[in-house]
Amino acid sequence: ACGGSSGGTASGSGDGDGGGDAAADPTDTLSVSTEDACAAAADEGGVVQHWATTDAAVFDEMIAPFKDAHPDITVEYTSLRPNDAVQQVLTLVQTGRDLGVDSIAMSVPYVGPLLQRDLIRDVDWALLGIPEDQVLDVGEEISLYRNYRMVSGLVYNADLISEDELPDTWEDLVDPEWDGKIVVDPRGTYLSRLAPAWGEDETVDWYTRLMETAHPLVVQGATASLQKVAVGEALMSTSAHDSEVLEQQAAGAPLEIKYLDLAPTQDYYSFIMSDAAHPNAAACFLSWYASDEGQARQLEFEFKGNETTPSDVPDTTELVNLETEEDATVVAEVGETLAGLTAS
Amino acid sequence: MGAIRVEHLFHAYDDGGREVRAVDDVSFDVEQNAFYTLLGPSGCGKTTTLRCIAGLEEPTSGEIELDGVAVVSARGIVPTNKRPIGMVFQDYAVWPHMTVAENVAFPLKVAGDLSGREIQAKVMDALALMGMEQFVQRRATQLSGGQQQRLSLARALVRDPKVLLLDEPLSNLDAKLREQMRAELRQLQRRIKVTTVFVTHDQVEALSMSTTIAVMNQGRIVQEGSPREIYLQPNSRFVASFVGATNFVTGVVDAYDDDTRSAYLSTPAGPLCCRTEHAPEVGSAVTVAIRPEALEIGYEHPGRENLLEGRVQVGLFVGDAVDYRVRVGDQVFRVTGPQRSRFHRKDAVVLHVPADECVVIPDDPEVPAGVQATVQDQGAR
Amino acid sequence: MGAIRVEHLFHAYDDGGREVRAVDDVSFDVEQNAFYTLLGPSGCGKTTTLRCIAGLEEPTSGEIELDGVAVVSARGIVPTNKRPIGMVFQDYAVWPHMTVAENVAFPLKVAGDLSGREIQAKVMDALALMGMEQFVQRRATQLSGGQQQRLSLARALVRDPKVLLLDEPLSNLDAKLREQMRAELRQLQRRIKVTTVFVTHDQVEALSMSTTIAVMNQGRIVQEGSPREIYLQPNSRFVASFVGATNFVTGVVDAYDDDTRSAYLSTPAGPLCCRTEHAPEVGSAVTVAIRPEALEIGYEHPGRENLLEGRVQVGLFVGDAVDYRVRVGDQVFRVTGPQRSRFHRKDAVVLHVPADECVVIPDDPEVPAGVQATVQDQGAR
Amino acid sequence: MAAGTQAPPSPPPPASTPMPRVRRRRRFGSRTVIGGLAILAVIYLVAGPLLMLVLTSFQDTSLGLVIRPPFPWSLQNYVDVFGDSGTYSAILSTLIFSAGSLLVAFAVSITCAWLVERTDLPARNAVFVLLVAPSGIPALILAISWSLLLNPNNGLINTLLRLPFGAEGPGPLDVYSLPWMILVQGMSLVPMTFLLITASLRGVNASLEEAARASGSGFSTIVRRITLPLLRPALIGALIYQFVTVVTALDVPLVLGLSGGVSVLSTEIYVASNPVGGLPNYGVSGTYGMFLLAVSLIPLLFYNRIIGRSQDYATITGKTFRPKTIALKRWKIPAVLFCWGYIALSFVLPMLVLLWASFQPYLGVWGLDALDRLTTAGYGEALGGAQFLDALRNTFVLGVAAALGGMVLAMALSWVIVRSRSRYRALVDILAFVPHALPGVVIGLSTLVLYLILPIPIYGTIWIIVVAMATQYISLGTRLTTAGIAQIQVGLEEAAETSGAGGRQIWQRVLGPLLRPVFLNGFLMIFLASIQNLTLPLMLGSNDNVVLSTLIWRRWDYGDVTGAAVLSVTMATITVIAATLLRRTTGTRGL
Ligand SMILES: Nc1ncnc2c1ncn2[C@@H]1O[C@H](COP(=O)(O)OP(=O)(O)OP(=O)(O)O)[C@@H](O)[C@H]1O
Ligand SMILES: Nc1ncnc2c1ncn2[C@@H]1O[C@H](COP(=O)(O)OP(=O)(O)OP(=O)(O)O)[C@@H](O)[C@H]1O
Ligand SMILES: [Mg+2]
Ligand SMILES: [Mg+2]
Repeated sequence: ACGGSSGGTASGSGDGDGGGDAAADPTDTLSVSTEDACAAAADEGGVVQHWATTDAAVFDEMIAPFKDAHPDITVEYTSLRPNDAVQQVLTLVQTGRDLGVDSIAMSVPYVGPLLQRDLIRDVDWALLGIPEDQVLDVGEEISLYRNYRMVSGLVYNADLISEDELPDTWEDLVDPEWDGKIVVDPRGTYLSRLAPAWGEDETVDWYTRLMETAHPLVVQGATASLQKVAVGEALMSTSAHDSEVLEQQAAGAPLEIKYLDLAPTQDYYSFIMSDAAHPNAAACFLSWYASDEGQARQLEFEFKGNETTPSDVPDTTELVNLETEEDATVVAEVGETLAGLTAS
Repeated sequence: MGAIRVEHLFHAYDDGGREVRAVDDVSFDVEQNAFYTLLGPSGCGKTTTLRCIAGLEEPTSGEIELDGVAVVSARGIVPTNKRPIGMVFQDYAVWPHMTVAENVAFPLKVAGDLSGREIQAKVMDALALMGMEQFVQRRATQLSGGQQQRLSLARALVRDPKVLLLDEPLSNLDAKLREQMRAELRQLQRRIKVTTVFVTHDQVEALSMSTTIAVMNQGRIVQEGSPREIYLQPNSRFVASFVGATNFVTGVVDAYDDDTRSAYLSTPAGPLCCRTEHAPEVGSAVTVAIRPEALEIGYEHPGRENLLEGRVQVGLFVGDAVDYRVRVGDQVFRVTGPQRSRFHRKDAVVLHVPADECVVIPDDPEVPAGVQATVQDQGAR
Repeated sequence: MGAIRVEHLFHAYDDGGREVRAVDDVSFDVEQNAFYTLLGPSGCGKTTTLRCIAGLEEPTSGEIELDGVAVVSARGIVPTNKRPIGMVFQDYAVWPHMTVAENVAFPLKVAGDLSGREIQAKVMDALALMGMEQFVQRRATQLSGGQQQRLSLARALVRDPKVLLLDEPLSNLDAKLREQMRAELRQLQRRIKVTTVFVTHDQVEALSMSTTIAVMNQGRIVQEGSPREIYLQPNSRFVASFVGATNFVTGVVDAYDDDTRSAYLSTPAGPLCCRTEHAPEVGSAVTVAIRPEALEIGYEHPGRENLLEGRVQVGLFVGDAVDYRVRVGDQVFRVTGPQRSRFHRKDAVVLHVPADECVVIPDDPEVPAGVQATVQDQGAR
Repeated sequence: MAAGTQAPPSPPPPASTPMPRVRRRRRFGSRTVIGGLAILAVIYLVAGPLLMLVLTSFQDTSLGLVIRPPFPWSLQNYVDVFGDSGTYSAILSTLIFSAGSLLVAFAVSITCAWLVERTDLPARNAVFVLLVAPSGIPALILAISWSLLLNPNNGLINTLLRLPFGAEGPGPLDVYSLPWMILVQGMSLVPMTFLLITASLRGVNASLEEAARASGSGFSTIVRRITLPLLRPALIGALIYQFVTVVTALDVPLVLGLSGGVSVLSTEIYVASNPVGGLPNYGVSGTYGMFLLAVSLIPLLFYNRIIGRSQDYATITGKTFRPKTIALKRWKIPAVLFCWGYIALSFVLPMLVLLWASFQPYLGVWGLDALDRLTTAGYGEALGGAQFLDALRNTFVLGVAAALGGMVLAMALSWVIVRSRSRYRALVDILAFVPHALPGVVIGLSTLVLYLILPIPIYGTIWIIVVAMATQYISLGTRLTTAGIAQIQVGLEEAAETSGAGGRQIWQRVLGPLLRPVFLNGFLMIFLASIQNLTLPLMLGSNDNVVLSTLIWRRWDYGDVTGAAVLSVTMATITVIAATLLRRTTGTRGL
């Protein structure tokens, strides 16, 4: 099965008409075991091209064990933001050029345009040793594999406030006591994820009250928001995940995270392109990435874990996952509304 | 065949929609090695004509030939840098970012056919000619006005052009230097045999240097001729008054004597006898031009003819002469008196003019009536 | 007390480390309402002196008083805009971004004490005076050179300054207009009673307009006096040669007659009799200056004294006269002949000069030997 | 009447012959050829992005941008942008914000430019360099420095101000407010504005100012009525350019404005075009670009009428051009205080914060115990790897190549714009301005598409970023060069022509040297702008063309504040060095 599939993809890559005919065959699933994939990788030139957001130097160090184990496979890594990655793939496809990428990691909402054009290849992830709970079915017969899962909570400066003084629920956050002490993101990226649990109206209503009562600082991006907390300009940030806190802690910053009643999660998934020139190499690489060793390295270098139910999240906290199309739509709509409320 | 041929040249500037006709049907030929002068009042289009010859303005219409090559014709226009010219600009146009030597070396450097040593030598020659050797290394912006103009002249001459175009190259020089440069420029022009078009508003320059003079007014050539022709036989009031100061007297012809070729006139200033080739009609009104230097001034005069009696209004000492204004009847005459003469204000004097010096001006069909009136105004001031 | 007092003025430019002494100990007083002229060759420091008076250059040392107020003194310097001056620049300096009317209105607007209507009226008056009415709305850059200069003059006059500073205001006008402006400027100056310092390199301008002339050379005033003094009694070769063309003859004094105040000399050109007040030492060598117009040219002459025999080299027609070069012995004389004279090349002629016209030049202690040499070189060219 | 010889042209003389007009073939001089090539080049560079802009704004981009048929045509973007009341409510605050920042920027820039170029201000070159230096600190970092210094809760300056009074609570200064936004944005506009103006100020002929002085006007009148009007081409060019800059500026409004409840058009658009997850809404950005383009067209046409009368501003003439240094005398000390005060505020303070951050393992609460944490580890880490050296080399190549290409093209284009008598020259100028109004993503995308289609193998290399950057900043270059050429009297070119010089030689020996200050300023501007630009390198990025700006962004995104600070310090250092080197070559007075 492996030989046939790799040949099929190779011939399909030159055509490039919107990723149309070659990849359209829904039965063309990459079903290959880790060993076979790694063995076939050499036939493909021993190269895998992978795109993700991680800093190139960090990534390089992180995958050192894989390189040791597979000296015949070179990982060509490119650091690209998901949106740039998607648009570059689309442009490459539309101009009929080689993709130059075999696998990409990004969060679900970005995947849509790629799915729409059949650019993602179905993979039998189980064969690559990936647990079922890390596989997400999207669209018909296409599944993605989860790279890591991050959990949102309330990040605070442990030098300035103790965990007990902090609110326990999101509702408690709406309090004049926290006037000017909370950080929110202008795009509504983080808080809109409460919507699958609360529903659209309630989320918007809550956010409106938060804005009026607590006059939060509006800061874009996790790093900047944590920075505000670290220097003490704000007490707590709503726009960060556990992994980012770990990052800061590694540098020595006195930041901690407290999970409230709801903890939205943010998942990153990896997939192999339909027109990938080196599907087997990619499969071999992703298989390593999902292995215990790969996951440990990821946690060490990127501070990102992949537990479906992270162990440090208390039982009182309910995880809010984003797994259905409806949920995604709700989150997007609420996000737009929240953003509008912030920027006016 | 002339070295420069200009035919039916027109040039109009656009002055915010309104058309300013700076050159209005100008045609002339310049002989090989001639020194051709465009003389005229400020704003008459001299510079514009010159710029058309240089190719800096594209004429509205007309044809120009330089050294046998049609540079402006129906077939096309030869760009300035391909024309064999050297030019001195009215506003110098020295390059502020170069030294004096670099300015002069420029035309040679762009030609590119001389070695550095040769260029150096030619530059020094050209500068020496202009008495500018001591400024070689000075920046062009550190020169006085006259020095800049001399620099500009050196730059135009350095590449031995076929046609030299000069736009008032002497106007900023001091009188002494100007006179000297006048002679030198003319000698130089003869020596290096370069056909020259010279623009000036200075009649002395024009008269003393030119082979041919074209007097321009309002974009047209109103008279063309040798210096003597222009000065002694002006064809119009305009030319007479522009080329040297002139007194105009209008009178009525009483009689004409064919033998002596003399016309007898009655004028407000008294009877006048004028020598003239073209017999004027008896009874017609004519204008007579009398140069200030043709009038002899004295308390009395032995002769009986052509005597004008008047009173001195003012005398201005101008060095080699005294410039008197003498009122005769209603008219004020300019009279050039001897250097040491000392007639005073209100002195009663007698002016005498030889009949030969009374120039009867023919009716000038080319100059419109308006202009003549204007000139008259000027004279009357 | 004069309206302008300049005392021990020095000004040096820095020419890349080397010091250029543009003004070198200049002192003078200008009477109220006088017309004071600085006359000198290009680069002699006229403009620099004027700029010091205007306050545009800070003198290296010296004192300046304007209208009774010390504007440059040990106590401080009054800035230009606080000095009661009007100035015309050699390079016009008309503002290219304004129209003609705006340029002239500027000084009035800045003063701010007139209404718009009054300004309008004054601007039109000033422009009319310069014959520039028809250009009111034109942009300053669309004017010809001469027109720009007239504009600049109008701008300087419009605010009725106490002191008018003119830097060659007529040099770009055509001869006709220049002559007219010369008279008008002088009349105007008398009428509005404005003390004027006038810079020029044109001797005719200087002689005809000034109450006092200061002849400058190499940053110094070498002679100061009335126009007649300057022209008729030059105190040095330099002045004689700069203020009008001059022939110099060096000779040895044979005798001096106290009664007739005549010196008898032997010169290379022949014996000469000169009238002079200061008896020269018998046996000493002296220089005699003879103006070209003092020499009478003819094939023969009835007199017996002061006759020079020579041959015509060249004759240049200059309109009101013919400018001859006549070789007498080793020396070439410039002679102004009558307009209609037609002596030809190689003609043998006799020159006569009245004893009164032979000016014996005193030794000039002020001008260093070097300068004299230079002037001599120039003359010899 | 005095000037009678110059009788008025009307009524025309009776004998007047009707003036024939002929059209002739002009033989092209090489200057025209150079101009023609420049026009072709700018069309080549700009046509793609322009097409892309139209394409983007009129299609549904929710599934990415479609660049080949069938196109998902849609007017939805226009409905979204112009149908949103938020757009209109933001316009007013945008206008106030822009006008305020421009006022600050121009007041400071003109004053300093004048002091540096025209007076005997001590240490002029240092002032020049340090005024330009803040542009070396990434805008994001700069805005964050300001919030660190001035935030009302625990901003360092606020804390210090509160100290003597023992006051509690927020304030007294609130950086999250419109006045401070204006001030900070204004300061961030200063370096480019200053560079846009200085070169022209150098070319003002002193005798024009002297004439005004002799006409009785004092200093301020001369500046107001003579100097500034003469600089009109440069000032208006800079104003139009910086207006678009400030309207599209995002960093300051985002970092300072939203917290203070001040929202401007750019934040509005940013939020609208960056939905929660998913692709950015390119369509909205494109539509916004169309709007900006339309808005800037009117002042551009006006500007071209001014340039059309370029001889009105020609102050570098071939006649007694005297560049002259004005002695400040008793104003020297106030001038020095002003310049250095401003430098302290705009550069030294934020730079100190940056340095502080670069020597801390993480940026924590201000305090003495932070001193114990001082470490140089950040430097070793951020500057150690091969990646840094690659990025440094790429940054250098990018800056120099984009600046060189951009400026050469800009000079040739400006020559056409200023000197040509063609009616279409306004079109050329607009074409050259277009890239500035385009959103970076549009230029990035179109460049990407173009070099994926054309057989020019620069995709994935640093050169594709160079091309995109040159496209983006051609407008910046032409603002400067157009004003610069307008200052040069055409007679200086004509004199070269009559000396036998062809187009190449005129450029090489006359225009080039006269434009040297302009060229160097422009070079510096494009160099600095390109090494700062983040959008294009991120979009066109690959493994092989990492530059410093992307490296900083990645460090920051990765949460490594120290690393980002270290790299920012590097960037600022490069800026200072580049500015110093270029200033050296123009520093001497005169042309
Ligand atoms: N760019 C221009 N736009 C409009 N009119 C112009 C322009 N240049 C010149 N003129 C006008 O054209 C006419 C002729 O100008 P030109 O420069 O040829 O005069 P000129 O004879 O050289 O005068 P001058 O002796 O004062 O230099 C003048 O009336 C002048 O005002
Ligand atoms: N900025 C300067 N730097 C150095 N030398 C200068 C500068 N300006 C003028 N000079 C020199 O100073 C001397 C006097 O110049 P100034 O302009 O006063 O002469 P001028 O008498 O007005 O001459 P002109 O009649 O040619 O205008 C000249 O030798 C000139 O070269
Ligand atoms: Mg002219
Ligand atoms: Mg001068």
